[in-house]
Amino acid sequence: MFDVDKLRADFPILSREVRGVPLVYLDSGATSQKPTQVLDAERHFYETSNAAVHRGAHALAEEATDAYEAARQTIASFVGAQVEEIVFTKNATEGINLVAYAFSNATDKARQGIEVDRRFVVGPGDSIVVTEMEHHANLIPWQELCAKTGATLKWFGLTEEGRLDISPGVIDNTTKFVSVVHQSNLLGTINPVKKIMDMAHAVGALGMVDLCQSVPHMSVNVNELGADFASWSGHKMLGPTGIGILWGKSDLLNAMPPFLSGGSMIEMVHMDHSTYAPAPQRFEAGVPMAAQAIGLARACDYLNELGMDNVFLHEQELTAYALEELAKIPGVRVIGPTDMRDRGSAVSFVVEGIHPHDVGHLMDAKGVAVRVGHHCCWPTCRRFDVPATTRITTYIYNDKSDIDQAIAGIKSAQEFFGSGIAVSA
Amino acid sequence: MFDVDKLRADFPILSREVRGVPLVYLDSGATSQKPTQVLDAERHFYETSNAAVHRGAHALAEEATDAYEAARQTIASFVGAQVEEIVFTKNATEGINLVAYAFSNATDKARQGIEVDRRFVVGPGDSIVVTEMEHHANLIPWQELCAKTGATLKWFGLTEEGRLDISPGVIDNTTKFVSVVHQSNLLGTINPVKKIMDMAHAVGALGMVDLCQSVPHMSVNVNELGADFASWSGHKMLGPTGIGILWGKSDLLNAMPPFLSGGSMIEMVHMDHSTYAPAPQRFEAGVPMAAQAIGLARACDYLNELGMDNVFLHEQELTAYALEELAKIPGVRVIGPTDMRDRGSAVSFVVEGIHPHDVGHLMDAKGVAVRVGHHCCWPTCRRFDVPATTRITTYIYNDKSDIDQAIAGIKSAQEFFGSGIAVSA
Amino acid sequence: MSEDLYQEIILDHYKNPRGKKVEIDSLAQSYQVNPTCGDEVTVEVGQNPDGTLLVSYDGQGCSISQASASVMSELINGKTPAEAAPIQEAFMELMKSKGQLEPDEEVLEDAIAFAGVSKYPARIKCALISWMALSDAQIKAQLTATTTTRSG
Amino acid sequence: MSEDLYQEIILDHYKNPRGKKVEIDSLAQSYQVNPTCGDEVTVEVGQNPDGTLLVSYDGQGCSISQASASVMSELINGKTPAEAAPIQEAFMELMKSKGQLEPDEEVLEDAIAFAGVSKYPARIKCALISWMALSDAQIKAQLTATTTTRSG
Ligand SMILES: Cc1ncc(COP(=O)(O)O)c(C=O)c1O
Ligand SMILES: Cc1ncc(COP(=O)(O)O)c(C=O)c1O
Repeated sequence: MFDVDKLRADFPILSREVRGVPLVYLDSGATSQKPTQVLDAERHFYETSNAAVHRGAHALAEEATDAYEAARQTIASFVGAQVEEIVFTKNATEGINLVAYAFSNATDKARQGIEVDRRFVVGPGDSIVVTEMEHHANLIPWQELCAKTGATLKWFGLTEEGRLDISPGVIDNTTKFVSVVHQSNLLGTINPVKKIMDMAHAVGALGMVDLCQSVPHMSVNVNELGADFASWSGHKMLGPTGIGILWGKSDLLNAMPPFLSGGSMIEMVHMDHSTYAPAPQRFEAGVPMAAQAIGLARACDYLNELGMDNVFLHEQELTAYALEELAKIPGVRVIGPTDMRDRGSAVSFVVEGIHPHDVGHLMDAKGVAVRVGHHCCWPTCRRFDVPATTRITTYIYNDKSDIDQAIAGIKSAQEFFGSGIAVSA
Repeated sequence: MFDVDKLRADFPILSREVRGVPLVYLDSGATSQKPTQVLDAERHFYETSNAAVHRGAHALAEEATDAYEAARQTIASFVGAQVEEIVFTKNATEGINLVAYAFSNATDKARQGIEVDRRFVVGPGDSIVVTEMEHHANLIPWQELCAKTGATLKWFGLTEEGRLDISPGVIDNTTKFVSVVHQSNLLGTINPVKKIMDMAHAVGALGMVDLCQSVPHMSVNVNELGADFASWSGHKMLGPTGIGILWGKSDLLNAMPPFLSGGSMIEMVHMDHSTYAPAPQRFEAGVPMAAQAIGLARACDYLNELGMDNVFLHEQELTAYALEELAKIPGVRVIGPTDMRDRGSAVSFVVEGIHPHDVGHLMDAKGVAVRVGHHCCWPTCRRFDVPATTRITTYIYNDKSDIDQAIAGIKSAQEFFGSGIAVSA
Repeated sequence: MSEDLYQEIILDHYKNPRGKKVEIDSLAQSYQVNPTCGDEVTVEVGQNPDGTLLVSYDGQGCSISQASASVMSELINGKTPAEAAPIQEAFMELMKSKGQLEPDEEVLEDAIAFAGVSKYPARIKCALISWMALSDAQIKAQLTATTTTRSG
Repeated sequence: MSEDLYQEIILDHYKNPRGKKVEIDSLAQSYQVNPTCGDEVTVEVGQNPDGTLLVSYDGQGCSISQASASVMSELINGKTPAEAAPIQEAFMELMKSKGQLEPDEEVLEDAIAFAGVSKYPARIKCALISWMALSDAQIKAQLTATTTTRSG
């Protein structure tokens, strides 16, 4: 196991104060903090090798291109992928949209008589399948695809416990694509994605997994997901903002029409037509986020040094502890699984009689940073009939004392709203 | 005027060596170097206020959101825009694609009977107009739009001198959109964009200007362009990689369907339908590149301290000098205007009997970093019947001695290839 | 702890909301939602025979949004559009003040309790949501101060 | 200056290209382009009655790409596919070596001059483009070593 106290020194922000008290950061599910090593790697690139990647032949341009492609290799290895399967995006949201647009673009082109891979053509009578626990990023792009093509959106519902209700009949012969979150950012549930991807493939559909909340927190090998595509963000795994990854099987990536078009994704350009480079270049139009790719690769190295299995164990321990402590507080209801089976470190809850926003505010007043709201899973909140939740999410730099602070914060909120009016002064 | 020697201290990379000789960086048209102030601003954000922007209510999230929105304000002011007209993208390429996709998405939705703004609906019989000097980023998205909708792409050709040939009849009643580069990154030509945008508006079309090579190098007020949209990148104006700007008139941005969809761009989300936030949020799905926005705002401050008029004058001087010196070398042909009228600092040339790639390589061997190739303007190269060019581009940290080095590099290439075989050993 | 945010007045309005779900003869209504947290409010406006405003609201959300709606209904109910306008403006001003403004109790009455909210950017929307719904409903019902002036 | 890149052999082939635009009875051709710089090359392959390869090329580009095509045509012309294969492989190897490999002159002859190119990532494509076109044309014409082996 790793030494939390020691590694906290790599995160200067964790020793600051907020609202006059020491910060307790329990919002890594929204975005993680960044270790000095990652910031140094980005800066080192800017100060020594910065140049436009894939756009020049001079010494700096060569160094920059090498550094960028080496980062791609590091990130590929981190998830067991081939280097040419890794497309850099600005965030997970772009990665998911990129795949959704492959469908609408192929459909548009087919309508104009342009030859496209039929697996990406959808229309009335076809369906796309998601779940009721998707982040908006893995829901709205598919709603939009359906609105544009006349396809139908279907979804797996949820059990009371916060697990997927994998009823037969949702995936059927009309299904062209299935996209499912690996670990829910609201419920913490870890889904049996392999099983669902196999169901998709059984009816000839393609499938995608949203890895935003899994890759940062556990060892993930993309080849074991049974999926065709996957997407996640760098900023939730110690990396910089502004970088994400789309993983896709090479034959599929190369069968897709381009998404963003422009420089660096071309083969030949004439005024009236162009041809495109193979993937991943095909999907990386424009000068890329080179420094961020390099920062993210350094984040992968940092996590590898800790060991992803250790990261997972560490968080499992914290989560079990948090669930235990929450269970002791009367009036607290956890939204999502309350046992540790197939569950990650996102713990959402509501407190009877106090709005989640107020709970979060009073925790914040004690320095405890948690997220409040629908967590970009509005339909999931509706499913559990809550307007919002308060959410604790942990990472490598958290320990039990952070959970204790959170628990104390919740109790103080209960006291405050319970006793009510006496507090102001 | 500013002191080049002094400000070079802000750019540590400029004092490094490449290939065993001091670096002379003349490739800022591809990407600029970054001053310490910009790198510090990014790092300061990460080390003190990093949190997911627009996604939380705790103290850090508030600070991060404030910093991000303050950056938007700084950047808006830099080009005379309203803050709600500024959309953050990952680069200029994304900004142009965003507008192109407004057309294809609106067209798709209209076909499905969804109400959309008719100005964004295109099809057979409609035309989109660009020019023969566009960067691929402002050409291929429009080719793709035409391929998907059946609209026709038209373009203004170029004069021998490298100016736009604004013939009547290119923009006509079929025109729905006109997109033109402000300053060519290959030729250096500064185009009369106001005149062209007025022509577009006269036939009821909307118009866009690619500001990639103008905003970094001269004072630009978006209201004086006569355009509806504009796009540019941060990395060419001292900012970080991974950030760009789309400027658009608010009423148009709000009339456009979303592009990337997901978190933070929504108003209400149900499983089967969603509604969208107003611009700019509508176009900023996912956790944004906050640190990069803050870095770019600091770059604007840096440029403001120098004064954009001074930046322009400085580069005009360097460009005039470079053109003069190039004219003295027999066998050198400048591609683009050879006088200083309406011309910026990109200077492309070919050397008789030596391939541009070899010229660039031999300049690089002397430490002079210039770009070779088609500069993402392949059709422009074809127009001038050159396979590629060698290109000098300058910025605030260059001075005449850098140009002298470039000239010496060209001469050495001529000697090398002229005398030929005696050199190796 | 958070005294600046959770004033006695706010907690009182939160626990004992005034004017919530009152049946009125409404001329227009406005539904508003805070997309970041899911707070929702619907405000209805009508007009008494003497030309003064009738206001009712319904919604769910945090203490700030609920108390603000209650205070809003108490302050605006029975005022003419012309009397309401400066109160509405003053409240908007206060919310934009980042804690820098000393609120005018003459004008804002109980609403001065929200001065502290303006220091918390993420909570300002909570306090404003019902007031924004009110303005929107007034516009739809043509019961704004300017409309009155024009037609009067 | 750049001695490692611009070897005497390279400049000689650049100035006096061998086998360029030779008329041959071609079985297949391949057009390749380097999208970053616009270098283009077309390679045609045919077969002599004795089964050896006939190679011709045309194209435009920098000294490295042109010299490499010339060296390639000189090396491969008149070799059987089986004889050509190890040369082609050795050249690919050399180009991937980042300057770390001592090329085998027995196998590569004039092509050893390109050893230095492998130190310049942006120029490797220039040296490889004609060789890639050759392989592609051979596959199209079914004149690769394995094909020969299989059918023979
Ligand atoms: C004129 C012009 N337009 C568009 C672009 C594309 O910018 P980016 O690659 O940063 O998206 C560039 C630079 O690459 C450019 O010079
Ligand atoms: C499960 C899940 N999917 C998708 C996303 C979207 O990621 P991003 O906003 O970085 O694009 C997030 C986080 O915001 C997430 O937690």
